[in-house]
Amino acid sequence: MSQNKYETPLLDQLESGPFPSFVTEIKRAAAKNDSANDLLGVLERCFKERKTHWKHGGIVGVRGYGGGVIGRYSDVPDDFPGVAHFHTVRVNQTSGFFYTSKALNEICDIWDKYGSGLTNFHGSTGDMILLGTKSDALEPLFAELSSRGWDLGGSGSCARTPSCCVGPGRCEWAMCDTLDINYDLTQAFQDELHRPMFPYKFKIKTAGCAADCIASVARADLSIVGTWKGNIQIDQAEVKKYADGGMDINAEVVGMCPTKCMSYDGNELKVDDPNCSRCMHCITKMTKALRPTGPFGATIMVGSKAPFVIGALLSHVIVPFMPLEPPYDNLKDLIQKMWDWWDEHGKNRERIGELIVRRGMREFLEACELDPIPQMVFEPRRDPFYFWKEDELN
Amino acid sequence: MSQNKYETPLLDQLESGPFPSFVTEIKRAAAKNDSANDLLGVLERCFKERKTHWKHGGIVGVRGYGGGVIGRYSDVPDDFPGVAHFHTVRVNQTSGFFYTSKALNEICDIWDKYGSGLTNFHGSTGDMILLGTKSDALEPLFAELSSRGWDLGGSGSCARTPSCCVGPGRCEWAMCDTLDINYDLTQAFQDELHRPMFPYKFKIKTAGCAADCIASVARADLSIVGTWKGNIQIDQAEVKKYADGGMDINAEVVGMCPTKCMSYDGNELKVDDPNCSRCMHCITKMTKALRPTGPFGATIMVGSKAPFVIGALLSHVIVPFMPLEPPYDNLKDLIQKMWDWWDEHGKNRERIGELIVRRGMREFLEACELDPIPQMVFEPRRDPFYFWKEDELN
Amino acid sequence: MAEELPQRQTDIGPPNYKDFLPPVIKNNYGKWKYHEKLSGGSMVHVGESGDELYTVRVASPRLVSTDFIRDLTAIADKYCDGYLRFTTRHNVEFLVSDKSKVDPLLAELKEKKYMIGGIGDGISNIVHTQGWVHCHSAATDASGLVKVLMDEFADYFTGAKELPARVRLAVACCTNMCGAVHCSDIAVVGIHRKPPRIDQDGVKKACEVPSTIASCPTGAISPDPKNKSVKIKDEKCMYCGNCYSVCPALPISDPDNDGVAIVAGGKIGSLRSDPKFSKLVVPFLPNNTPKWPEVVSTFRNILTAYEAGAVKHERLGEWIERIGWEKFFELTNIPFTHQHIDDFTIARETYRTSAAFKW
Amino acid sequence: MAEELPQRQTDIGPPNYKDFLPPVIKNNYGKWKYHEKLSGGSMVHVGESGDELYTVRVASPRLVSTDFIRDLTAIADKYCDGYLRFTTRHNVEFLVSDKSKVDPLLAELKEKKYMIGGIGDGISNIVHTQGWVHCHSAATDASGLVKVLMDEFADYFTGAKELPARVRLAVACCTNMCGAVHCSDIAVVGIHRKPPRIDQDGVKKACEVPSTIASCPTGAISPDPKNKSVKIKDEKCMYCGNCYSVCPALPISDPDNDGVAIVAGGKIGSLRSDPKFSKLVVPFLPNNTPKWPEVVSTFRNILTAYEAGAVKHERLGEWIERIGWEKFFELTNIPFTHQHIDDFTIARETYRTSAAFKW
Ligand code: SRM
Ligand code: SRM
Ligand code: SRM
Ligand code: SRM
Ligand code: SF4
Ligand code: SF4
Ligand code: SF4
Ligand code: SF4
Ligand code: SF4
Ligand code: SF4
Ligand code: SF4
Ligand code: SF4
Repeated sequence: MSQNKYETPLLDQLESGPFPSFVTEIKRAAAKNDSANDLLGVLERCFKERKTHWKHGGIVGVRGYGGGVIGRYSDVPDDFPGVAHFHTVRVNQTSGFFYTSKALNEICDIWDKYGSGLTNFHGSTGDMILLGTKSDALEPLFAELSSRGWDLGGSGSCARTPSCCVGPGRCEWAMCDTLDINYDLTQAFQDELHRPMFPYKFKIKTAGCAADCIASVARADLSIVGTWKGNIQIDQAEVKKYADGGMDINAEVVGMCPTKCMSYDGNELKVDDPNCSRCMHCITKMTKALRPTGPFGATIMVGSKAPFVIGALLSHVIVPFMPLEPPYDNLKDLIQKMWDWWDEHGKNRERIGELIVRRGMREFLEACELDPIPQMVFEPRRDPFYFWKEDELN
Repeated sequence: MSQNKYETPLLDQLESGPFPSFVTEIKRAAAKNDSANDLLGVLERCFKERKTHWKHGGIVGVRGYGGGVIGRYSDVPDDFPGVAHFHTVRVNQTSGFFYTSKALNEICDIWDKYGSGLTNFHGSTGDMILLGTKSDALEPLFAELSSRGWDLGGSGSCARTPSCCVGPGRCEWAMCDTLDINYDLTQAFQDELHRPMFPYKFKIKTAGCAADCIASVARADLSIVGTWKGNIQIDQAEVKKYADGGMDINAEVVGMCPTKCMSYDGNELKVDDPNCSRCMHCITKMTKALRPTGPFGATIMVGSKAPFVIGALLSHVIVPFMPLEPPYDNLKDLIQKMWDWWDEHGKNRERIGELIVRRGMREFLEACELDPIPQMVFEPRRDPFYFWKEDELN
Repeated sequence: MAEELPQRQTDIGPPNYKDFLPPVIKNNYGKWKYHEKLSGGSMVHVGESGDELYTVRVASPRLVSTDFIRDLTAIADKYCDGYLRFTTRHNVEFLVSDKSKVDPLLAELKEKKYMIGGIGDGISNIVHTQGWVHCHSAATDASGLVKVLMDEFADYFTGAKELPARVRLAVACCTNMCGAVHCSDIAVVGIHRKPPRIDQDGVKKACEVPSTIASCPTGAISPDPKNKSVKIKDEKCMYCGNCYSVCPALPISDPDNDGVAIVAGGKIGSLRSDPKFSKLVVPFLPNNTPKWPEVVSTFRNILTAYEAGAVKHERLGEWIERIGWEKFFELTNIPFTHQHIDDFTIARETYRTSAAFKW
Repeated sequence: MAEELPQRQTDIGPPNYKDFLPPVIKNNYGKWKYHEKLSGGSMVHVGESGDELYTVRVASPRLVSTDFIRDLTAIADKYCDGYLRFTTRHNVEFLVSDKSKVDPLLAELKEKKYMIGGIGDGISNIVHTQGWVHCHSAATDASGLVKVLMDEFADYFTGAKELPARVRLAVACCTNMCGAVHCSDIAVVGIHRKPPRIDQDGVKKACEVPSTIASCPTGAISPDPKNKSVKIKDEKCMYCGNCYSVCPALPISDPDNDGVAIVAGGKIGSLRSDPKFSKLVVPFLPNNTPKWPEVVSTFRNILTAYEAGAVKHERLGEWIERIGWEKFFELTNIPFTHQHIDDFTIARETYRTSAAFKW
């Protein structure tokens, strides 16, 4: 067991203050692990020189899988041999990030044995990230993890571990079963998750409502967002309580309704449902008084991603309302159709959203056998530069 | 003098109804003129066959000018010899389209002599359009017109006749002298108007205020739009009269203010001037009560055009406020700078707005010696993909 | 034409507008205080001096004979000391300085069947283009469309009926859009729907191959050296007709497939909301000459929905944005098709990147 | 590692979440009625059954040791029957079924100096990335930035101070943006500002030229056959570092020119207004390690202006759009430069095509 062997005057400055310190965490791991110790050393150097000391290397992984491990190498291995190899292992989190102490402790034990003892709970895609191990530890680590019920996440050109908001587990607004959809899809797409077969990565995120607590609209190639088709049920007695409690209903709710479909005369709150866009604002502000009513389902959106290469994209609507009941075959069929199209036409490192921008919605919708409807767009096109197909002409 | 020599059963159906009939007008001309008569014949055929019978031909014009005449030829000259050639002549209108009977009658006389007797008052760029003459009539027609003080407009790759709204001639909201600016620029740019020297066309339109009655923001490479820097002066007595007259001031004015910077308590109307965006709504709705105050000048915008090739563009702000007094040297300097840049970098048939989109605002602004300010954009860029120049780096 | 000609002059520009302003305008130039609408076709502007200028507006088909102009000048001489002007939408304005002449002028105009109106919240004249009267590019006629539309909506011009706000119409006979179609409340634009046909012989004889290739904005044209002609990649052609302008042996007109598209929701002024582009509403209607009944009824349909739904001062595009395009298609019963979804340069900005929408 | 290993399994996926749900959740699954915030770090969800689930939330630096996890599980065992979860922003949530255990839990957490909070209108944990801890692309560190920002804004986390609405922060260490920078209220992103340097020898030895060329999104790299290396067109390079990922002989890091950009005004949910991208606010700030004082003060500056100007429930981006970006720059005194004006794929949509703006 090693002691901290580096002077870290810069990092040490990040140990005080109310927010828990990652430096302290690295030190805790370093007290037991050489790699963690060298991480401290190299990180201090990064802070001093104001540059990274990592480099990309060959692809590493576990047998039979094409993803799940990010290979990483130090560019100063002689100075910090403990991090000469320092790969991360992505492990599928549970739906909604629910754990028991027992399960977590088990993972900690395994990781202390095979890795640096450092982790990310969680990575920003959603995986548990086991941060820093060597190539030859990968197979035994995987054997231990998988034998206890854990599997690896994705990396490279494969599907990534789907993730979701807490949904029906602890939220009154969940309009689809985020936890179950997420689990079901993760299980259904094991092959796509583990063996690169796509032009690029593919992320799926499920939110129970338009508040989108999992950021699906911004960060998922496929965003599933719970919604409803019925009216907003109003409990006027509860409305009164909000008013009595000091809420300025006209300013905070009615006045902020984007469609101006609400009214409140100091007495009765009314919603003109056909003009409600289901944005969720009023419901979240008056949760005891307002309630969406069924049918429940989800809006299916595609294409969001980070800015490379053509600028960031948000997901956009392709199915305004899809009922979602196990085994979710309607959803899986749709996913399969879009994957087939993407596989056929996508260039290397081209996300599905970029492909849609490049080849147009028409081709995408036809491949998915979806009919165009106005809910797919904010507004129709501006110019008349569309193409006609032979069978549409005289 | 010819009689109408064609049967025109389709066109005849367009002679009844309250709106004055262009068919009747062609017939009036046809009664005196063979070309007009043949126009009637060919137009009936177009209506029958549902297709045009014109074609492009060589470039025609008057000596020393490169623009001002649109050459046009029939594709069925044998059937309609009177329109075998049928060129149009574009003549500079006056600022604000003001005329005297005397001047118009003179033009009519000349045109009856040399052309079809048909005209457009006016073309959609603004010129008087003398519609339909033969190549050999062009020189004498031009001699007659120019000797009486009229000159040709532009066509091809040259500046086009600038045009403007009625402005101070008959509008209480004119914040720059549209008529004078328009006249002055037209005179100043005679050479550019008559001799193609640009990559493509260049249009200038001047509106006295943001109501933009000349459609400058949509249809001019350079849009000059009057504005003010002072406050909105409020005459509360007149406000009261509007209220007494039945105007719902909160609904019609205050509630429609885009910046929500107005308030009205049934008594006093208030404007929070620093938050007013000078959109003109309130002023136009309560013209007797509200008045912009100086300094007066104009917002300079560039780049609008029709959809070819990259989609339609609207003009965008490049100088939020420019004082405009004769001889308008500040404005002319700016125009010269943008022309120089466009000349240097523009591809054939590339409008200045398209060039800005292609090469970026930075280069354009630097060429025009303008500093960036937030009024130039609705919002800053989304991504950090900007280029740095050597002298901005360490 | 052998008679003696006056000495030609060049680069003189137009006459000075000052020579054409009536005295009341010269005296109150830039010093107008307010205006009042008096009827659908008349208004008064009052100067700070108290002077009054009456304006009477009548419609013009824009494509007019010299006799039409002479009729106007005769009237102007009688009531306006010879002063008149045209508007930016091609209407005619009689500028009356003497209040007592307004009613007699109106009476004479009425008697002579001029269409008086165009002022205030309604439908003014239609900005338009050459069409089959003069342009080789035209996929439809402009004057004909204007005539049937203005007849249909005459009441909104004369002031017999009002609308929540101005509704600006436009017609362009091809996608060059010489009319202000791209920013109009409702507009028609002529479109072709098939690539040009290649007349091999004609190309060989009449066309310069390199400039024909260069004319194509999408790069759909390539050389066909064997035939000394050109080839066109149909799937790249956006039917613009540019190549036909340069090479008459590439005719693009096709009566059964040419027609018009209808766009709506544009505006130009910056009042209340920013200037807006028009958006596609109906991708194709046929050229059913001479009266384009499908076009007229589509305009009517849109206008009826707008009139019923908009609040006062709300432009058509503002109303649509308030209710949402999905409601617009529902209210007008216009089918939404693949053509409505943008696939051009800013397509991604039009996709609905929000989980909020109406049913 | 020579000891006997258990039998590996593949494609089993994660454990079933149902095995990790506390009984109160199982019993009220999908049948929650409402929730109430109890303090900056605690809330209760009430089921239609009347059952209550208490949640107590604490901050985590996300980069944690196994010991940190063990500390959490020990607490969970004590108060929550071993049930806990993490949030989508990496906070820790103790799921308490027994109301009487809430206060003792809070007391113990306080005593152990956990940072309790993150619930309601304030600043929750910062979504972030690897930085110098693990990534070869990093132009800045992520954990360090998170630490100094969260220390600075601790009061908004704990609930000692509230904001008009949630303010979501993010940090990404390069323009790949593995953090949710592109749609955050305020965010930092690491940027390089110089093209990669070419280590000719290194390229020859260590890199595959074709895949290096292919890695460049802007096509700035071309072969240099003479040197068996590559050439880079500097004016085409957008400093993304993709080529360095593929070829370590093209280092792009440059301490004096690497740094961060600050963006603001993004949001993700569809409430009130559509999801929004963040927009560039400050194009460059240096990596002044270990505390990035310029970054912290810029965040503070933006937050102060927002707090003073926004109305209740108005997100930062909604506030900016209401007052206008010109006012935002005025209120924050942040200089507006060429870098702020878009010149990328949708530049034209950002230009102000309206004559209406504020001074
Ligand atoms: C005469 C004319 C200017 C000219 O130089 O010829 C003119 C004249 C006036 N306009 Fe205009 N506008 C004229 C074309 C326009 C245009 C251009 C166009 O239509 O192509 C626009 C921009 C339209 C757009 O935004 O799409 C235009 C947008 C306005 C507006 C803003 C309307 C709005 O609320 O969006 C006002 C203000 C108002 O209506 O209260 C206005 C108001 C006025 C006033 C009341 C200004 C005044 O105090 O004198 C003038 C009489 C209005 C009337 O006709 O009811 N004028 N006006 C043009 C008449 C054209 C016609 O024959 O109908
Ligand atoms: C006469 C006129 C239409 C009318 O009936 O009023 C007209 C007629 C033609 N326009 Fe136009 N344009 C006319 C105003 C416009 C406008 C409106 C404006 O100026 O406010 C536009 C849209 C604004 C703009 O400039 O973008 C316009 C956009 C075009 C374009 C597309 C330009 C572009 O950059 O996208 C073309 C195509 C071209 O330049 O080759 C074009 C080309 C043409 C040509 C010259 C077609 C050709 O290649 O021969 C048309 C000749 C028609 C003929 O047979 O006489 N015309 N053209 C207008 C000029 C009259 C005048 O001088 O007053
Ligand atoms: C626990 C968590 C879900 C999870 O599965 O982990 C969650 C839980 C709740 N969110 Fe959320 N949100 C969570 C991340 C998000 C995110 C994603 C993110 O931040 O990256 C968003 C989208 C943010 C955005 O739009 O940029 C999000 C947007 C909302 C909103 C909409 C806020 C708005 O007005 O724009 C609400 C409604 C509200 O605040 O009234 C909401 C409301 C709620 C409620 C009140 C729902 C409920 O009834 O239980 C939950 C407790 C809120 C609280 O923390 O105050 N939650 N929430 C996430 C907590 C993260 C954290 O540790 O802070
Ligand atoms: C670990 C993680 C950041 C973290 O600290 O949490 C991460 C780390 C990396 N990301 Fe990421 N990305 C991570 C979530 C994201 C997200 C957020 C999300 O998924 O919600 C994004 C933005 C959303 C998106 O997918 O567009 C993201 C967008 C990227 C990109 C840009 C992709 C694009 O299409 O634009 C790259 C570049 C690439 O793929 O080559 C990238 C590449 C990388 C690589 C693999 C860099 C590389 O080329 O080796 C990073 C490895 C870092 C390391 O040293 O371990 N990472 N990456 C996240 C994955 C953890 C997990 O599995 O839970
Ligand atoms: S996205 Fe909706 S359902 Fe899911 S946790 Fe957030 S508020 Fe609840
Ligand atoms: S959900 Fe949104 S749009 Fe519907 S009533 Fe509530 S605030 Fe208005
Ligand atoms: S643009 Fe303004 S100044 Fe010019 S006529 Fe219209 S309202 Fe008057
Ligand atoms: S000009 Fe426009 S922004 Fe200014 S107060 Fe009037 S309505 Fe409001
Ligand atoms: S719109 Fe097209 S067809 Fe009509 S005049 Fe202009 S160029 Fe010719
Ligand atoms: S019609 Fe236009 S797009 Fe088609 S080939 Fe001709 S020039 Fe090209
Ligand atoms: S944002 Fe860039 S530097 Fe940071 S983890 Fe992702 S790829 Fe690596
Ligand atoms: S840094 Fe990016 S843009 Fe620059 S050369 Fe490398 S891959 Fe190309």
